[in-house]
Amino acid sequence: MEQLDLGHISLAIGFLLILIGFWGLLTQKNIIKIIVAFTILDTGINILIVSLGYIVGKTAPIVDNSVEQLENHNVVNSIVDPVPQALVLTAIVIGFGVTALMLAYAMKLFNAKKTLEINKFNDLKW
Amino acid sequence: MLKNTLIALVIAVLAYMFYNVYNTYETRTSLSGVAEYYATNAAKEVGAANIVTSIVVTYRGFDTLGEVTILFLTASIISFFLKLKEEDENKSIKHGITSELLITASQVLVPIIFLFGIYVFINGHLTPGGGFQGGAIIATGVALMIMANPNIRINNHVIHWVESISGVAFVIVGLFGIVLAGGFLDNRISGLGEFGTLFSAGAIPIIYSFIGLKVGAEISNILNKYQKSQKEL
Amino acid sequence: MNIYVKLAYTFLGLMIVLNWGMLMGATMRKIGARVAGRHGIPFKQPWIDLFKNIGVRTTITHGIMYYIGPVFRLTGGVGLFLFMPAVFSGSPYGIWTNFSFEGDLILILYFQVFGMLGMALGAGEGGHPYAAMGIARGLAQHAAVELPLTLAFLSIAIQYDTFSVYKIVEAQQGGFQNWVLFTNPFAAAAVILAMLGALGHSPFNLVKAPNEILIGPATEYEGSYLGFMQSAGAIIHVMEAMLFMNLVFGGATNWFELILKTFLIYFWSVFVGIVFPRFKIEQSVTWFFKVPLLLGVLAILMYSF
Amino acid sequence: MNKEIVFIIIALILGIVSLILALIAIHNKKLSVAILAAGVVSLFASVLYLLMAAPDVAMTEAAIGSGLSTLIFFYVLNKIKKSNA
Amino acid sequence: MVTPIFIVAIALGVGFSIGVLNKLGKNFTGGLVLAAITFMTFISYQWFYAFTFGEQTPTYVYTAGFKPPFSINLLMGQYEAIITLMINSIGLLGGIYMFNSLKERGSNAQVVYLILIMALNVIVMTRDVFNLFVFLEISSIAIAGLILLEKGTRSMGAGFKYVLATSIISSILLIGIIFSYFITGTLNVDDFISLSISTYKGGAIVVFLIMIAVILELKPFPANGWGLDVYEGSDPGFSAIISGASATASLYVLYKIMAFAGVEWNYYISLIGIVTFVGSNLLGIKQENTRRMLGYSSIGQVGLLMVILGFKDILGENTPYIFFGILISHYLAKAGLFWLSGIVRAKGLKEWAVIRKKPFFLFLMGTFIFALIGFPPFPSFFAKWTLVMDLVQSGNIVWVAAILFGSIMEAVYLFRWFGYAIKEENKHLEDFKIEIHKIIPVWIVAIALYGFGYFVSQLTEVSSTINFIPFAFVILLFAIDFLPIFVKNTVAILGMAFYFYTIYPQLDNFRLIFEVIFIVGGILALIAGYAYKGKREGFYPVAILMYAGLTGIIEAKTTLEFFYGWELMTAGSYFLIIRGHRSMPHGLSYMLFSLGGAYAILAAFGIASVGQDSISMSIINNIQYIPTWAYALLIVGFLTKTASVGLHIWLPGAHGEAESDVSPMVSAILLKAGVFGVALTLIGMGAENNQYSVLAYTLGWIGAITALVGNLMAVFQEDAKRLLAYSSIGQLGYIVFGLAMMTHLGWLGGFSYVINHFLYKAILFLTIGAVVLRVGTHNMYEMGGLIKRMPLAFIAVLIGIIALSGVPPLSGFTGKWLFYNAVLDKGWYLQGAIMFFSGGIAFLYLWRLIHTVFLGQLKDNHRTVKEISIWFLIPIYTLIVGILVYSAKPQWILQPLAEIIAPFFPSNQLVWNGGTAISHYGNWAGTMVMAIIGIAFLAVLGVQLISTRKAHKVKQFDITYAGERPERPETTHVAYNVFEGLYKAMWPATIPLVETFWNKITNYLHDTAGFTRRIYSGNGQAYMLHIVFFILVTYLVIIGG
Repeated sequence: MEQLDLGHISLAIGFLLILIGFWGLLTQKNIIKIIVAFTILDTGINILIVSLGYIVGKTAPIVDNSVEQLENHNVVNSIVDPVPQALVLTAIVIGFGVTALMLAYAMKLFNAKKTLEINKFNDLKW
Repeated sequence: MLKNTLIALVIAVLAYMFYNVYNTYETRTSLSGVAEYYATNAAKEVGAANIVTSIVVTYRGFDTLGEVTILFLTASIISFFLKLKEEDENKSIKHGITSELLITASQVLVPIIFLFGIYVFINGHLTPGGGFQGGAIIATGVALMIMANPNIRINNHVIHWVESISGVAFVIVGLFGIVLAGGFLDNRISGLGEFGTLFSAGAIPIIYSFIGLKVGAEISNILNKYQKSQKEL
Repeated sequence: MNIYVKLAYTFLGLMIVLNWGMLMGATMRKIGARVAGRHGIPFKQPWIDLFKNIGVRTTITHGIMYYIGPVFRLTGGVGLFLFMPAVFSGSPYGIWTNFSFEGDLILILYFQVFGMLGMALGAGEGGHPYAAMGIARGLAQHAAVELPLTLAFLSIAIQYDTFSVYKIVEAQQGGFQNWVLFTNPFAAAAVILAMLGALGHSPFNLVKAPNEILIGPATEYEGSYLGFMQSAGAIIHVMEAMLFMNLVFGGATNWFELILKTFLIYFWSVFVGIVFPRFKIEQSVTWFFKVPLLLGVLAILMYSF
Repeated sequence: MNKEIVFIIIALILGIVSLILALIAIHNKKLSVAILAAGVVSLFASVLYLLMAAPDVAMTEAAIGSGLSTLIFFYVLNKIKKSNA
Repeated sequence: MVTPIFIVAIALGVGFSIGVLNKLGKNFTGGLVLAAITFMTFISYQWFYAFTFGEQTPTYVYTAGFKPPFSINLLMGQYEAIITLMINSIGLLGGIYMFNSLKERGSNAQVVYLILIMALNVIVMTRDVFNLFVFLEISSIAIAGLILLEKGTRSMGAGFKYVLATSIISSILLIGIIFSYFITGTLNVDDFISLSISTYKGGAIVVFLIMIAVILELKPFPANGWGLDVYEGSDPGFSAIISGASATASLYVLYKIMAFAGVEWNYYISLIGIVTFVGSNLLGIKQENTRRMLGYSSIGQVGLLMVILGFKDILGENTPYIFFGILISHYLAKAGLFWLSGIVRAKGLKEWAVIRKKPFFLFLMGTFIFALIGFPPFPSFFAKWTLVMDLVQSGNIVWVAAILFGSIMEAVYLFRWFGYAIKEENKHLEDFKIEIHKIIPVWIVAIALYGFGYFVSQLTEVSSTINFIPFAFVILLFAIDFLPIFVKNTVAILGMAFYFYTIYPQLDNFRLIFEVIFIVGGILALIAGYAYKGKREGFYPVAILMYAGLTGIIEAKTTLEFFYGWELMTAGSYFLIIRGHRSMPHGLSYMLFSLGGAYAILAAFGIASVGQDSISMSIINNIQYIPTWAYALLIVGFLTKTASVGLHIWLPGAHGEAESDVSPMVSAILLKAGVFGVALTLIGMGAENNQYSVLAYTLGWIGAITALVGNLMAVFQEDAKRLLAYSSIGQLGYIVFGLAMMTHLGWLGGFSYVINHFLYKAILFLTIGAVVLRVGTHNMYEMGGLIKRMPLAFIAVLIGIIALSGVPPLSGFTGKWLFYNAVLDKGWYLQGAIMFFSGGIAFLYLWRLIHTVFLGQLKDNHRTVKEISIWFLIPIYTLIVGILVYSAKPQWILQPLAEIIAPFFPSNQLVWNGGTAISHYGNWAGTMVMAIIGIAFLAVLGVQLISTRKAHKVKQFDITYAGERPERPETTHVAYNVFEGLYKAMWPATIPLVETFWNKITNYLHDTAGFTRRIYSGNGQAYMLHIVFFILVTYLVIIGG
């Protein structure tokens, strides 16, 4: 039971979501489904990032207005790691950008061939 | 089916690899490395109560600039990718009118949502949330507007102006950092102010506001483009 | 020796060879005819032909190459004689060694071609299609014959460690047991077989093909050109035989020996020719690439290890 | 009950449900269900972030990951359906 | 100094403001974008300048005013300066090139382009891994957007595949980055280095994730189908940016990551690199689509650069020199080619024939292709040379072999393409229009390539010794190419003569012989050029290029100079050969064999330099490391040029189809370069007392068989020039055989053949070439009787064939006589017999040549042809004088030759007694023999003149067989298939075993490529699977199960 803490659990969830995402990316023929799989993959990674910053029993990295906390360096001992949180913010936005772009592609590809089957778009090969 | 078996095998090996990665994880009990430094000094140096914000806007402000750029890029690409021909825009198909309720609700809600969004990014250095969250909230408001009335013509100019000016301002504030403080995107171009108040943490509220506006505008722009593409045949 | 005396002896030797060549040619034709149950030509026939040809009044020319073709041919024959030691007398500068001290076996081998080349080109300008055909066949057969011959000659040269024909003859003196025929039997055998081709009698006489297409490359020539060709042919026949004699059969120490040996060598080819019918060119090429070539290679291998 | 243990239980439930939802998202034939399921996975993730003391992230994920992304998905789906019709 | 942060600030400032400024019009925004990139270029340029010419030290730029690792910092060091300068300048040129296509897509596209360039800059400079991730994403998204500049489904499909692939890659990268933070508590690259991250628990796997993602960005084979589609599908202007700027930035990221990845990664990076290089070049040979082919080439080049990075510890301080040498060439050349492909708008390779009549386009294309392959004077040449040297010296010969193999594969498809452009039929193709803003960038990169070539050569001590004067002369001739032929020919001849005058005192006798053949022979061949009319565009630069190379190998004091000259010569002769009609396939095979040979030589030079401090040419005299292999490689390399059996199949076509005055250049002159090399090698092997007798023995057999095969094949040719070409093969076999004997007599024979072959083969090729010019056919059976119309030509050929066949008294006999003495001396009897037999066969084709061309019946359509041009007769008769002098006084030439050879081969020399040469085996009095034969000939002629004094000339058909006037070629003078009988007997010997062998190899390679490339199924999902597969396989190999 040593590993049954929040960090490990969410890390495992993250990895499993990533695997499901990969599975979806590699097996689904429908482009929209592939994009869905990608968002799941992305969510998995984000969970991964956050859980790596998690420390059991610590609070969010926001300093109380109380000055003593500042003075006594208690902050160090009372908050979770803020860095992964900062990173994951960026990652989420990037993921959104990529998803939006993929969806734009999906729409245009559908317009071009009236299908969403990814293996129909193999004009370029070999 | 053979192919799926193969893929299952691949995923299994991938899982094995990730398992090895997973095994490097050990439960953390304390902060280390740069996090420790941030926890100790961020509040003092940057003056923001929300350490995440101080990292996002100042310490790793350059990343944030990149992030804004990504949204900007996506919006730009989508806008030339999904571009409608001029004539289409004029004789676009009318969507059916959505229910009265939604329209009324949106009329009430949208200003509140906008205000909330602005609140979120202005207080980014104090409370959870900030430019991105605020921007996203504003965009949600825009989305609601569009949903309520699909025929609404979001004024492109406004979006573009907001987007451009906030973006340029972001860069310029960043450049001020070089001149007035320690480097590009340094927030200490003005006094840090009193810790924990709205007007504190140097330029963070300003920068985060610009970020919020820009993100809001960019996402709205993306949504708008998608919305317009609905009219396309 | 005074150069003029040398020239005189050389000229005399050349005349002997010319006449012996004509006589030998007539003899062989006679023998061939008798075997076939015909009466054959009189022995004087070659001389009659020669004088008649030279005496012909009208001569024509197709052009410069046609004109000097016979000259090349005859020069080739004469040159061969000049570079060949005829009668061994114990000194490379002897009376009948001609100018053989200026060159060696390699010179003779390559100079053989000189006459052929002239004849080929001369006949070629004549424009007769069969001339070209004959030359093509002749060259093809020549190339095939050369291979075993060269191997054998090389073997002999290795054996005596020299290319000098004179020295080879010198080394074979002192009894027939010293002849290459016995000291280097493989080389000798290769030569004996391959020289059938070199002498160009049946079965290897498609080049001349007397009955079917007149007389091969010489078709276009008449008059004194033909006379020249004829003389050259006579000389060259003797010279070929003489080459084999020098290299394989111990050379000659006097003219009688020379005449006897060249006759026998020549007769060998006529003898074979009487027995066998004519080969097609591909047949003769293939034939030379079989037994004679094998013998030649054996002759070389003997000295290679 | 300890706060940690509550968190763990919630996280486990969230995790299992979101894994199931993720599989649904991948394997369901209906695109709209798939998109919604993915959106819910994202929403659950933001709850998870809250548990892990990351309110900033939770907000962002909720707004962008589950909100706006899903919205765009539906725009596209809608468009595709219209063209098909 | 402007801080590099302004690169970002300017780009984003301009970018963000365009949303407002786009009201001012797309031209304005486009101009603004270009101005921004110009400013960015200026920033990196001033840093570059400060680093290169000043004392600038690497400078960190801190953002946010905090020290790293707490904030993100950028580093501007020397490499960063160079690479950002490269990125920005190509970005600027690309921006100009794509001005219209960007404009068409609107201000948004312009902004995306600007931001892409900016992002690439940051990728290079940043020292923070997460920041790296963000900007890599920016560049990926921007690329995914700009792929759409090209309209149509294809580009959309490619873009989508690209997005999918990069999103997988960046996921892996992100996982790696976040775990790296977790285990070290920092994100800064410098901290990773100082903490040596790979020693942490789980460090190896974390590094693996980051590393593999960066490697995947470089499109390693075979997980690179998406990259290929992008190259094919996007706007060519943009492909240039991906291939150049983007790949360069990624490579630099790899370099950065390698700093903390641990040395064990170096090996794997090299391994992946070499697999990519060889794999993609192999697949490239199957490509028919230009852009896709260029994509394969780009990926291959990046693979090569990965190999170099992997070897950076072994290459040591040479690494930057090698890396940037190859990078710059690839970078500029590939950009140039992609841009050209955008201008020409030809998809299939064959459609490139549309530029056939456009010399400037051909010049540009040639420049780029030669730069890619690594020909001098381009930077890649020096880099590749150094690379091979260093790799061999560190014992990595297998790597060298793989690199060279990949290079040859690359040459296969690039030169095939070039051949199509030069030679393919282009009547049905539509012309294209040239936009000025598109062609200018192409010219700039081309000129930059030459400039960098010179610059790079001046960087190291050894390469700065290279003599650029001949090359400058080439450039001069190119510059005056618009002038009439007369002027150019005169300039060329005078230039060569002057050069010879200045150079000859510096040469020893051994080299002087070859220099005379090369330069004086070259001048003689050039004189024939006066016979041509018009401008003969492009002829003179390439001819002089070949001569520049030839004199280069003669003058070479170092192996680098030698190889430099060798490659110039190859390039020049390739162009000369490919000028001929129908010579495209032969030009290609010539180029490939030459390159193969050149690479063998290169590898051998590398081996030779092991354990020796210098690279002076003398090192091949004392090879210490695996000397037998080194000499074997050298010999094989040189034998490709002498067209020895097995390596000869390029020659007949190349020489046979070349122009009339080019054939003697490439036959009589060029082949001697190979002989020169073989001679140098054999001297190096230690002359008489050599320990490599196996090599020499093998070489002897090769020479003998070559002589036989060459001569035999010549017999069965119907084409006069091919006949001569095969004859050249045979004659070169004689020379090789002579040299291989490694005795005084053998070498004397070989060298006398060198001179002889030069004389008579020049005569024959010039004459036959001139005849061909008059009668307009190569086929001998279509000629005949030409002695009537061209007696002077006939005499020339007659003398030529007598000399060639070795019939006394002309000079050919000298060589034969020496050979047989040498054979006896050496004891190589069987080989000697084969040589003799080949000589006998030579008569066959020589007779055929002279008979079927000049004798027999004159054809009706030739009744009015004129004697060959005076400009051909002048050099021909000059050479004939040479032959006659040589024949009459062989000692004049043989004695000096013997003096040259004596130091190497002192024993068993010839003794000269006046004009008589005396060997141990026999003697030969050249002068006397000539006199005797001459007198006999004159005497007989005198008799004939008397007896036939009344001879009258008759008409052509006044022959014995006049009744049948033959009409068909088979009957007229029996010229067609003359040696039918011989063929029936000897056909097994004419089976083209060698050709079949090479064809099989070619087919095998093609089949492999054709089969392998099917993995690129075009399905984006399959590409993702490849990527995952690649990751896993690499994982299992490197980290283990």
